[in-house]
This record gives sequence, structure tokens and C-alpha cells, in this order.
Amino acid sequence: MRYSGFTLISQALRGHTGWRPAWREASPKSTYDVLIIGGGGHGLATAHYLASRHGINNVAVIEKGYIGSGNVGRNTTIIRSNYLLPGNTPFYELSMKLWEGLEQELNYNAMVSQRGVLNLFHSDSQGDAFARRANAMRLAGVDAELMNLEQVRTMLPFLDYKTGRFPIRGGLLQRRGGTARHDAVAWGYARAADSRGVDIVQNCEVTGIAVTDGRVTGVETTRGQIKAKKVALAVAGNSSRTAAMAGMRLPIESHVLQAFVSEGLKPLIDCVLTFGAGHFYVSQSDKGGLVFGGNIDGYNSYAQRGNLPIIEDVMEAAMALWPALGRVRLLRHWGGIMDMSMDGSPIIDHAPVQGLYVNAGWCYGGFKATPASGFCFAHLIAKDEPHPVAAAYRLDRFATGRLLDERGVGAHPSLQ
Amino acid sequence: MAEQAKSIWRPRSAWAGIVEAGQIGVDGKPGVTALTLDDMGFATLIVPPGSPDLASATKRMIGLDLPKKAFVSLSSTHGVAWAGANHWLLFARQQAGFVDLLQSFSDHAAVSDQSHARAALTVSGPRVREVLAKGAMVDLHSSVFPVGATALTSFAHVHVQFWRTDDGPDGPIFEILVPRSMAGSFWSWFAASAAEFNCRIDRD
Amino acid sequence: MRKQLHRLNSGGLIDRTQALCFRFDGKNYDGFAGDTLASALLANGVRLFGRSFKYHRPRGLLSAGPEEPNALVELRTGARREPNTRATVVELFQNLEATSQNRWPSLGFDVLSLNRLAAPALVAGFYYKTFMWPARFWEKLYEPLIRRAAGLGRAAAVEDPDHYDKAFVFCDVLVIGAGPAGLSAAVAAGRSGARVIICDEDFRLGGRLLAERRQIDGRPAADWLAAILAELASLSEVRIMPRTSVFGLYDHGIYGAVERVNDHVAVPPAHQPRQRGWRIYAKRAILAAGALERPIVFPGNDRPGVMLSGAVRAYVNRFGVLPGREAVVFTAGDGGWATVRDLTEAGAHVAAIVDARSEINPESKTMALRVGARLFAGSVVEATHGGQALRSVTVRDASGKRARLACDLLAVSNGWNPTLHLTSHQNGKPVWEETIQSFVPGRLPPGLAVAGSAAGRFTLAEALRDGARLGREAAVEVGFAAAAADPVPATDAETDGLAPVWRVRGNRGKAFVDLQNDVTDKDVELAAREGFRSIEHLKRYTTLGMATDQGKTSNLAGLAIMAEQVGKAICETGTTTFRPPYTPVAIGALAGHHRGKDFRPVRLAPTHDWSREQGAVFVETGQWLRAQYYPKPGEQDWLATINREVLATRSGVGLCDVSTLGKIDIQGSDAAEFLERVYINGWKTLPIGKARYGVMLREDGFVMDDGTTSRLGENHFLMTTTTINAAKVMQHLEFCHQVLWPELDLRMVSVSEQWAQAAVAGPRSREVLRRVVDAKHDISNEAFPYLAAGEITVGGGIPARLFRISFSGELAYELAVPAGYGDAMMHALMAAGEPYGITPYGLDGLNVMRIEKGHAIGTESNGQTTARDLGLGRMMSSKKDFIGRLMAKREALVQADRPSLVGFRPVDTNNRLWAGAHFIGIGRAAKTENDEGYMTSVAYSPNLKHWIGLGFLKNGPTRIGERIQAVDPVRNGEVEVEVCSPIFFDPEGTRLHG
Amino acid sequence: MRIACPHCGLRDVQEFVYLGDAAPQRPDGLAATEAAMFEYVYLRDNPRGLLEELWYHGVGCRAWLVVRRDTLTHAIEYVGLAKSRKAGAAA
Repeated sequence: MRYSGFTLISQALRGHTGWRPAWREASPKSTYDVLIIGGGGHGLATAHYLASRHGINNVAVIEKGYIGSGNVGRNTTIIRSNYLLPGNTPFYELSMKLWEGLEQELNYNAMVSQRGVLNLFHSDSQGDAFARRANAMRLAGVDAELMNLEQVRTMLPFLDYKTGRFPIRGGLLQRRGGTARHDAVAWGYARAADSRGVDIVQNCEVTGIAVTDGRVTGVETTRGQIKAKKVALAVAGNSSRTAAMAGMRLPIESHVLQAFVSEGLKPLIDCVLTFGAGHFYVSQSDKGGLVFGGNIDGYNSYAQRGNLPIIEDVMEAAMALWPALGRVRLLRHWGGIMDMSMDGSPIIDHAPVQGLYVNAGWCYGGFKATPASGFCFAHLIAKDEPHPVAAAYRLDRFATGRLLDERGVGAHPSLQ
Repeated sequence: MAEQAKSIWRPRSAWAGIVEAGQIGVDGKPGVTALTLDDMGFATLIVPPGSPDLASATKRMIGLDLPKKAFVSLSSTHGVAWAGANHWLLFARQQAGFVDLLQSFSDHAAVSDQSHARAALTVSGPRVREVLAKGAMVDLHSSVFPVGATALTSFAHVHVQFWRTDDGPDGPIFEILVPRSMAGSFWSWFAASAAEFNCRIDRD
Repeated sequence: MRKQLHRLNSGGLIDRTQALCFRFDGKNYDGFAGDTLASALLANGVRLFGRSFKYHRPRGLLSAGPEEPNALVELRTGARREPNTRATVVELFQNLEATSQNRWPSLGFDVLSLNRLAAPALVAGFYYKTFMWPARFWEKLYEPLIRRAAGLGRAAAVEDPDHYDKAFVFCDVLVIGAGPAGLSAAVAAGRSGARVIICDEDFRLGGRLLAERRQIDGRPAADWLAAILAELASLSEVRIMPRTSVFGLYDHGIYGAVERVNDHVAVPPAHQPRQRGWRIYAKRAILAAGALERPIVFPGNDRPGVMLSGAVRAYVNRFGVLPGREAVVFTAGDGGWATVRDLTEAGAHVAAIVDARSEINPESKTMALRVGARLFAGSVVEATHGGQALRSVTVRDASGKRARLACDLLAVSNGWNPTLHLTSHQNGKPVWEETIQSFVPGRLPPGLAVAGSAAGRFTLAEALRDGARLGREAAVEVGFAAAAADPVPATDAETDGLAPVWRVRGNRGKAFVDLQNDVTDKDVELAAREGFRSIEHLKRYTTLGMATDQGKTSNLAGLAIMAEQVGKAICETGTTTFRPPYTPVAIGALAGHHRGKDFRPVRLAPTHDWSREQGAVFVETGQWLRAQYYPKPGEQDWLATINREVLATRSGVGLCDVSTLGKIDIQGSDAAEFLERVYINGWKTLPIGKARYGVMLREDGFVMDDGTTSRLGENHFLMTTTTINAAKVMQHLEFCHQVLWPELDLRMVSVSEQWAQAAVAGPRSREVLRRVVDAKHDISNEAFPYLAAGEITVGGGIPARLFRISFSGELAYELAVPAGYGDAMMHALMAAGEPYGITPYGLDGLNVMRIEKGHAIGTESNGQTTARDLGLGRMMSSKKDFIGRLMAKREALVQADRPSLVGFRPVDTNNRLWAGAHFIGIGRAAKTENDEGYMTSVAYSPNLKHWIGLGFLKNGPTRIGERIQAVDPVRNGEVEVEVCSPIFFDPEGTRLHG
Repeated sequence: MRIACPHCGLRDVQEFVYLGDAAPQRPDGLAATEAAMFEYVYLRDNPRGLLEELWYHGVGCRAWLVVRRDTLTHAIEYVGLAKSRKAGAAA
């Protein structure tokens, strides 16, 4: 059923008794053309684009828990395409364009809010590095503005411009960046994919990948064997473990990243703000909570929880940047498992096993990539060749040296 | 060319311009006392694993036992503190003669003079543990950190080495070494942390 | 004093001798010390405390504790304004000022309560289904409206004026909660000599005992409480921390806590923090956090005057306040009957007892008769009436017959949920306990035990027993001998019969599950209908349990209604994960001292004061502050200053602090071998007394750092690193030694802090140094040529080191003296250089000169470039293995067209250059496909009298003389530049050797 | 978390720097192949469960440690000195 203000009102008059499930509770069939492991944002988006762009509808998304239970429901909701390297920028810009049309495409309000993303810089040399990035964005057709101190001060008068240990000198603004309602992205894709016949199978854990003669034939699950011509992995956080079922080792470590939300407050900040001298970023949700985060905890973990030093580190950065937050209270914090890749960039590629496809290594940047990741992964699965904007996300780039290391820290996931 | 007048070449304390003698915080009886230590000599001594003769040399030259664990050996003029595996911090209360001492140690260990690398101070008083607890991620309880114990750690993001020198009539006495370049930031934290207990400050 | 109409004449744990006046919404009131803001307002007859989140419905007090969903206020004013403060936990103080929030223009008349008219459409998740057309209206219209309507209180607009502390504390046994279980545990552990910390979020210790009329050992519980508190105070290793909430449990026995040191006064006393964040390291911990009473979901259950039954007892017994004079008690268990008793004893009339159970025991019946209350067995409350305060309720009995009863208080009792939050902070899943119809702690984190109500053992007797046993066990587990156990004290009789009611369906009115987020039973049903049936989906779709109370009173009812919808038992639907913090924590308390200039330590060079005296402008370089330039009066701008500094250096002599470089002392018979392995170039042949430039790679083949290393002796080297990478390089070298090659004979230590170091550069530098270095040292060009390094003395015997190295391209030296002499060295050099016009220069001047010489720094070796990219490929030895050797050979890293370092000058020399510009072929479109590299560093060269730049260009070295555009769209710049050698000045290097 | 440094005792994780999996061994010497080095630098097992990993006690004694830690529960089973490992000595 189509969502609109009209249906909402007509349902209101009927006591909302006519709503149907947003997606069917499917049981797995015995065979699919494409089986996607992982009912997170990327897996669901892949299913949607397979069905809507490539006409491949005999698709299942297999999720071990409930859909959207991974990082798509645990992030700080930021969307942006302010990337530096030519292998990244067009991909994230495609994602941004897909975000811009997402609600109409899905008939689901994911509350995509292009409120602007401002990255602060704190020294002349950092300013030059931001200029390099901003120029790279403009060359790729992405909007970017370099703001001076006065412009930043006008926009965000409440930051610490007086006593800050690292003085604010200016910022890089992408006005088209912003936020989206994270859960709604998963639900919207699920509903749209379901409406085209995709089976969304929840509470079904994949326990093995069946390979015969170097070709994938299906998967073993807690709900039995499922055959499939093609199997696609979209299980960020658990990519290594799933890939290991097919005998692969990946250039990935799983790390924990914490996120934070404050109590609800009347509107305070109208953009997404990042602090370049401490690891800190913040925005305010439509409900009023400040949503913020910092660096990864910095050690391998599958625990979905973090530790106090990083929490304190994030709060110190918050206070250093925005000292009026002292009396605002932290409401909740949680952790997600990040696929930290060895160059900080993702992988969308064939696996060495035929018919197996890998979508992994999103580090802490997977949410903003959701639409393009699904779009390009679907393209790869359907056509067996990479989508042009995702062509750099090859597995062999680590061996050839065609790395996409935006931060320049090298093969140390804990620093990426 | 004539050498410059010696008057220019006077050393400057690591605490100069940072700490002034006096009192900070609330009125009343001081809960904490801080005394800056100038003119101390420090050096790191490192030996290859299993090398035995530094211990006997230390005993011979300054009459102190080389601590095997995280402890410090102290005399009225010298001390030697454990500072890592096969790694010690040798120190003297006065720099006079220290260079010669290091020379004689250099047959027994790799010696690196660090006399100017550390800013040192003594802190003591009945509330001193409460002040240090605002920075120390190590347990300072008597049963865990007895007189003579030392630790390398950080206080308020500043690397430190410190030890419990003694127990005075007013409670425990600690000596703290901080990197010279961070003396100012260390003091900013210490002063803010000690102010609620009243802190008396003496300059060496 | 104003009369407190609802204050009892006697009783309660308030100090009636200490009256406190305070303001709420601009009106003055009086209360007593020992009150909370909630109890004091209630004593004054205030019923309306706030407005709900979505429908702006009038709300009163539900609870008397941290679970409060309704009574949120803005506490204090101005810079100290604290939004969303629960009135139930605010300790009253003199001149307290509070304001209601999320209403306009006033609490009594709130325009947005008109939302109720749209309420039929504002169901769970309505926004996902609408506001989609036209797309651009979202940011412009819908979202701003939603944002303005949403949110709760207003944060302060200016800097928090209060100070915060952070502290660390260690103990053997941490006891969380100072109710009967916690106190018993603390005393049992403390008697054995263990180091015990007992924390309670309340300002008064005692937990539920403060709110109940109970007997222990045949005497009022208060006597027992006084005795046990006195004993705890007498134990030297026991630390009692009231006003301290343990908010989180982290790995390995680390607990986060926040102590509200001065929240009970208007302004913290001088030098004292407002709050203190604690990191508690505990070997064992006992959770004795009690339980939270649960409400019942029924139509109109949010009307001011509907209150938890245990909260009613707390107000009556602890605060001496009568929350209502004519009460109805709606209960699903025995708990409500205690409220009947206490209300009656306090002088209220209980009009009716509505017990959902059909079987009522004879004693209860007798009590109902005695207090003159109508008894409705097997009955429920199905509606409430009144405007902004309760006036009556409708009761429906087992036969369906309805009765309307006048009342101003409805006490609701539906059993309790253990406060088990901390047990699930490490992913522990609570488990359903059928007998008490509640979740209890599941698998516990290591070192944690749970006592009393928090474990689902709700009686006082169990609390006392649990506490004593677990306290003793914890002490024994950490190595203390068990103290002799006192017999567990006897308590008066108690019962805890219960048959919970999750929801009452009614004909009219909304039945709220989550009061703060305005989630109703219908919303839960809708979520079920739409497939959001997993508990996490329910939470996320309806926002159930996501308000500031984190669903403390609402989660279970939500689960129960969902279970009913999907036809499962509650235990099958599971529960959501409780995340830290247990109650919201001020951000300031977690940051402590580290804000403003104290956010991170600042490192100052030993020459810092000298630079300041010279008028330096400083710049952050990593943790260091370094002199950027030294302006003189009358200079037009920074460029004029830097030009002067550079010209003076190149023509005479300049002086620059370089103390911040990392310095590592490397000794041992394998020191040279070690350098061979960590640097790309050769080291074994370096003679004693010489310095050499070295480059080190990461193992992945990219440049990590560079610097000069000098050989001071056969087995003794001094390595220098860049300022930024000093710690990273030290860590890397330790890794190489300890992890890769422990067999090497090697001893390393950082001596960065020991030395002050200054560069003396320019044609007259030797003459200056000659006047500073002690006469016995020959520093002539012959005796001390380019790249010489030696130990010398200055000032008549002060040990120093001299290096003839140059970053500026001039005849130059670096002189190092012990850091304490750094200030003296600068004065001495200035005095010695005065005849030659010695000029201090800073990082900017240094930068100009190094760009003129084509030396790369961090902006060039930015972690994305190889030695080859930097033009240093030929330094890589092929005769030895070194870190990064193999990965640097990967095909893409040796591709000919990789952008490589070259120089650039503007074709029109009037143009300035900008770092960060990208290179695009002339006449080609400015887009990514045509991007050929970028400018890394630029400077105005006062020697060449135009701007110069360094940058990476595809095939760079083969394109010298070619012209290209440096495009800079973000600064509207496009400059035609000519590709040139990166060495702009003195390419033969003759000045170096002068 | 806390790590029991063999030299310094139980210390907060804040004092340590993480490197990662301790299993890969650097293929030393001129004979090492690019393929072996690629595996050493880039490929990881990344297990959920026990992992031997390298930590550096940078704020303390500057020792590199081998820590056997469960990546799901964060429980630590063993801590030893990295330098003892290659030498083959018992840590």
C-alpha cells in the first residue's frame, strides 16, 4: 500500500486498523537466483536495486536477527560525500544523489536532511589539506565551500573561540551533506524490496557457504539449506567470519565504535559538525537529542560495547569544542562493530570463489554509503562487472598498491 | 674570539614562570604541600638483558641496591628507580658531580643524561592522595603502593614517573617527574585539583 | 513562611527547622531541608509539573525517584540552566529556581496541546509515511516545524561556568545502592577489613527503608539504619559515597560513577567542582540497586494525580507530604495495601481499593472495612477524569459494572522490576522469572553479584540476608578472612502476592505505555500490525523506552502488550538491551578538567619564554606550540615579517628554535645494523662524528618519517625525528627491536626533552658560533665540514652538541645544549650575533627557505607518498632488507606516471599560489578525470621575488618547463604555473659548504 | 579494560597502544617474497573469540606485549612480553 498524507488521514479515521506489514515475514524458499547474507542497510539496498534496476526478483535477504540490527541502526546518521581520493569521491557522490531521491524512490520518509556538514580546521596546514580535499570535491562535481573563521563564527557562535587548546581557524562545508533517520533507511529499503518480491528472512543465521568445484551453490542456515546461483556478503562487522566460511582471509579487522546521544533538547545546532583537533562529531536529531561520536576504541572487538577512556575522550572533545554542553546529559551510549579495512576504504568485488560477491570493509563510514553500496553491489552481482564509480574497491588493490588511504595512516586499522 | 661572559649561561628551572611560592585554594590548614625540586640530576641507565654488573656497580658507587621491580632505592644524596625492563633512572639531589658519576656508570650501562628532561616536585600532606587520585590511574593505597614503590603512568594526559618517598608526620610524600615541556600543563591540572584542599607551594 | 497545605504536621525525614524558599515557574514556595523539589512542590499542592513530549498533555508526578518520566524541569537559570532535570531527584536548596519546559506560553495553557486534535494521525511512525512531497519541503518546512515542536528543555546558551573533576578510585568490594541489602553487604565486607566503597544516588542512605514503615529486630527500621551507618562510618577502609550514581559497568571491573558534589547548593563553593566523574576499579561488586515499581496501562493513566503506590508511601513517610486527601488505590498485588495503610495513618481517606485479583484475603478485607474504603475485587480502573488534575476515576468490576469515584489521588501498584540495568551493560540478557512476573539478571559480568530486590528477591528479609551473605563472600573471594557473621535481623511480616495487569482496555482516552514519549497501547498494536514485532523494532518504531527515563517504568508493559499481540509469552519476545548510563550523566562530569586550554597538554620548548620575549606569534604543531614568526613594530603584515626574517638569514644570519624535533639515543653493538633495517639507506659506513639524512618507511612502503642521525661513537647514534612523529617513531623503533629483532644488542631512549636545540643559519653563522662555542673546539670549515657532528662545550664547559646540518640551504649549524640552558643559549647567540644582525625566524621563515630548497616536510610526506614520489627513490638500498622494502615495490607504487614532487612558479609572477590547488592541463576541463596532481606547499620567496610552490604532478620530473593550470575552485583561483625543479635556490648547494 | 603488564601490574587500557594480531611473522631478509610480505602486512584471521595480539605499554614501561584476549567478551587469558616470544623463551 502506498504511503502518503492521504492514506495516513484515511487510516486515522478508521483507527489505523488497515495498515499492513511493511514487509512480509518470509520463510526461506529452497532456491534463489541471488541470496544476500545480511539484512542491514547495504544488504537490503542491494536487494532493492537488484529488483528495481536489474529485474532480478528471485532474491532473498537472510538475516540472523532482525533487519537493521547491525550498524545501520547504531550509527550517528551522517551522510556526506566530502571525500578526497578519485576512487572515492564519485562513489560517495552517487550515494548522495541517491539519498536526494530516496524518499520518492522508496515511498518512505527516511528524513534525509541536507542540513550541511562542517569540518573544522585548526591550523594553516590543516586548512591547506582541507582546500585540497574541497578542490577535489569540486572537480568531481560535489559542492564544497571553504569557510573562514568569521563565517564559522557566524554559523556557530557558541563554540569556544577564546580559550580553545586548538583554535578554530575555519572549516570545510558541504551544504548537501546532513543526516538521515537510520532505522527508516533499513525499513524503507526492506519495504521497497519486499514489494518487488524479495524475501526478507529474519532470524535465520548462515552457518556455512556451500562451494562445489570452485563455485558457490548455496548456504547452510539455522533454517536449513538454501540453494542460490549467486551469494552476496553484506555483513559488515562480521565479514571476516563469513568470508572464512568460503575459505577467504580479508584485509579487515573488526573494531568497536561507540556512539552517543544526549537527552532531548530544543534545537541547538543546525548542521553536522566535526572537530578536526579531537575526534568528535555532533548533530541534533529531529527529536532533539544531540547525536555524537568520536574515534574507534582501537582494538579488535565483536562485543558491541566500548570502554570508558574513549567515552571520556569524546566528552573532553565535546567540552573543548562547545563548552555550554557541560550541563547537557549523556542519555545513552552503545557500540557497533566496524569492518576496519587496511586502507580505510571499502571492498565491493568478486570473491575468488565463483558466484560469491563481497561487500565489506566500510570502516565507520558505511551508513552514508548505503544507497550507492547497494546500487553498485547490485550492478556487480547482476552484470558481473564493477559499476564504474566503485571500480576502485577491488580486493586486489592491497597487493597491487592501488590503495585508497584517505588518512594516510597505512595498514593499521586501529588508526584508520 | 673571547668566550662569552659566564653570566649568560645560567640554567633556568623547568618550573620558572609556572610555579610561584605561596598558597592556592581555600583558606585554612594546608591539605597538600608542593615543593619544586631544581638542580637534580637524572639519567637513564639501560643494560642488555641479563647483564649482571650494574647492580654491583650501583652498590659500589652510590651505596644503593638496584631495584628489580617497580621500586626506588633512596639515600640522602642519590636514588635509583626502576623504569622499565633493564632500564633505570639514576638521580642525584644535586647536579654537582653528576656528570662524573655518569661517566663512571658508562662502563656498566648505556647512560643518557636526562637531568634537564624532567621537571620534578615533591608533594605531600594529609590530602595528597585525594589530589593524585584526580589523575592517577594506579592504586595509591598503602597496601598496594608502599613507601619505595614507583610507577610510570600518566596524570591528566601527562606522562609521569613518581614514587612514594616516605611517610611524613602529615601523611605520605611523593616525588613526581614530568616531561619538562609539559610542566605547565601538569601544573595547571595539579593546581586546579589541589585548590579545594588548600595547597602550600614552596620553591626549592 | 507560606503554608504548605499538603505537608503533614509531623513525621518524615525532613528538617522542619530549616525552611528553604524556592521558585517554580516564577512563583515562590517554601520547603524543608531534606525535601526534593518534587516533594516540596507536592507539599505546596502543585500537581501539574510538565507537558508531555508529543501531545503536550498535562503531567504530574508519577514517581519519587530516578525513574520519573513526567516531572522534568529546567533547573537554575542562565549559564547554569540544566534542562530535563527530574524534580524527584533534585535535593532542595535555598533559592532554588526551576521552570517547567516544553510548553508555550505557560504550563497551564500550552498552545501545542492542540496537537491532541491531530492525535489520531500522530501515531507511531506517522512521519515515515508522509512529508515526502515535494522533496525540498522537508528541510524547509516540515523538519523545522518538527524540530521546534520536539525536544524537551533548553540547554544553556553559554559556557558552563562550573568546574568538573575526574577521579580514579580502587576497592576490593564496590556496593551499588545503600538500601537494606547494600548496607548489609557493605558492613559484612567491611568488617573483614576489605576496602569497600558504597555508593548511592540518593542524598540520604537507606533506600526503600526511608519510604516504608518497617520493623527490624522488633524496632523501627530507622534504628537499624542508624546503627549500621554508624558502624560503616567507623570502618576505616569503608568509603561512603552518597549522591553518587554508578552509571555504567565496563570491562574488567571498571565502573563509571558520577558524584553530585555540589548540586545541592545554588553555586559550588570556590575551588570545588560541581560534579566529579569517577572511574571505580573494583575487584568485586555487589549490585543492590533495588527495584522500580511498575505502573498499569489504562485509559487516562497519565493524568496528574495518578501516582505509583510506592511513591505515595515515599512522599508520606519520607517527606511528610500527603499527595492526596481522597485516594483510590488500584493494585494488582499486596503492595497497594501497604499504601492504603500508610495513607490512612497519615490522615488521608482511601475512598476505594481496586484490586485486580478476585481473591482478597480476610485481613485485607478487614483493613478495607477499618479504613472505610470501598473494596472492588477483580476490578480495574478504566478511566480517569478531571482536567489538569485528577477528580475522579471510573472503576469497572468483574461483572462489567462501572462506578465513578471522586478522588484526587490514584495510587497504582503492579509489582516491581529489579533495577538490573548494570547487569546487562556487558551484553548480559535478563531472563524472565515467572514467579515474580519480571525480568531478573541473567548471566552476570565477572565479579558482579546481585542482592535483594535487584535480583528479584523483593522482601526486606531477603534483602538483609542476601546482602550479608554476598558481602561476606566478596571479601573472602578477594582474600580477606570472613568476619564473624551476625545473625540476620528479623523483620516484620511481609507478603508480596501479585497478579500483574499489563493493560486495561477502556472505551475512551489514551492509555499510555511510555509516558514521556507518549507511546500508547494502540501504538504498540500498530507496530505489531505493521510487522515491527521484534522488541528492538518495537522500540525503534514507536520510540518506546527511548526517552530520558529510558523506559524504566514502561518497557515491560510494552513487551507484555506486544507479546499479547503476537500470541507469545513475554519470555519468548525477549527484552531490549539496557545501555549505559543507568541515569543520564552531565557531559561536563565525564570531561572533568579537560576543556578549554586544558583539553590536552601543551608542550613548550625550553626556549619558549625567550621566543615570547621576542614577540613571537605561536602556532600549534602537534602538541607543541612553536614560534611561527616574530613581528616587529611597523611591519605591514605577516608576509613583511617573514620576508625580513628570510632575507636576513640568507644575507647574514638567522636563529630558529628546533628543540621540538624528536631525539632518540641509540646505543649498542648492533645500533648500526638496526639503523640499516629501519632506514632505507645505508648506515654502517657512516663515520664517527658525522650526520646523515635518513628516510624510514612504514612496512607498507610509504614514507613514515625522516631526519638526520649522527654517529657519536662506534656504537652510539643520535637519531632525530620530525616534531609531529617523535612518539610514533619511538614506538616503531621499540616494535622493531622488541617484536621483530629482539636478538639485536640495542638500547634506546628518548632524549627529546633533555636538549634545547637551535638552528643558526646564514653566511655569518660560523662567526656567531665561534663566539659561543668554547675556544678549544675548532669549528672551521676544514675541521668541522658539512654534516659534521660533535660533542663540544659552550659557556666555559657546559656540554653541548654541534651539528653542521642545514634545512635552509645556508651554511648552518644546529647547536644543542641541556634544556635548562636553552634560554641562555638563545640569549648568548643573540648577543654573539648582534654585530651580524642576527634575526630570529620562526616556522614560517623556515618553511620559505625549505621550499626554496625543495625539502619535503609533513605536507609532502603525508602518509600517502613513497620515497620515490618525493624524489628520494635512489636512496633505497638494494643491498639490504629494510622496513617497507618489498611493499614499496608494488606495481602501482612504481608506476611511471605516479604524481612526483616538482616545483612550480607562476607564469605571471604577480600571481600568488595556493597550497591545495589541483593541476589541470591548460585548456582542459576542471574535472576529476583531468586531475594530474596537487600543490602541497607554497611560499613567497623574497629572494626570487615571486611565489613558489611544491607539489605532486603525474610524470612530474619529465615535465620541467611545461605549463599547467593550478586550479583552486574553492578559493576562485586559477593560476597558470610552470613546472620546474623543486630546488629554486642555490641548486648547486654551494652555500651549504661555505 | 585493564591489562596486566608483566612489569607494571594491572593498568588501564588507556595506557596502552594497540597494534593487532600477533600471529603474522615478518618475513625478514632479502630472500623474502612480495607475496609473503603482502600476507604479513594485510591479511588477518580476525577471529571472534581468542586472539593473540600486540599491545605497547607506551605510557608505562614501553614494553611490547603479547596479550591473549577474547574479542567477544574482552576477557584476557594471558599477557607476556613480545621480546620473549621470538627468543623462544618462556614469558
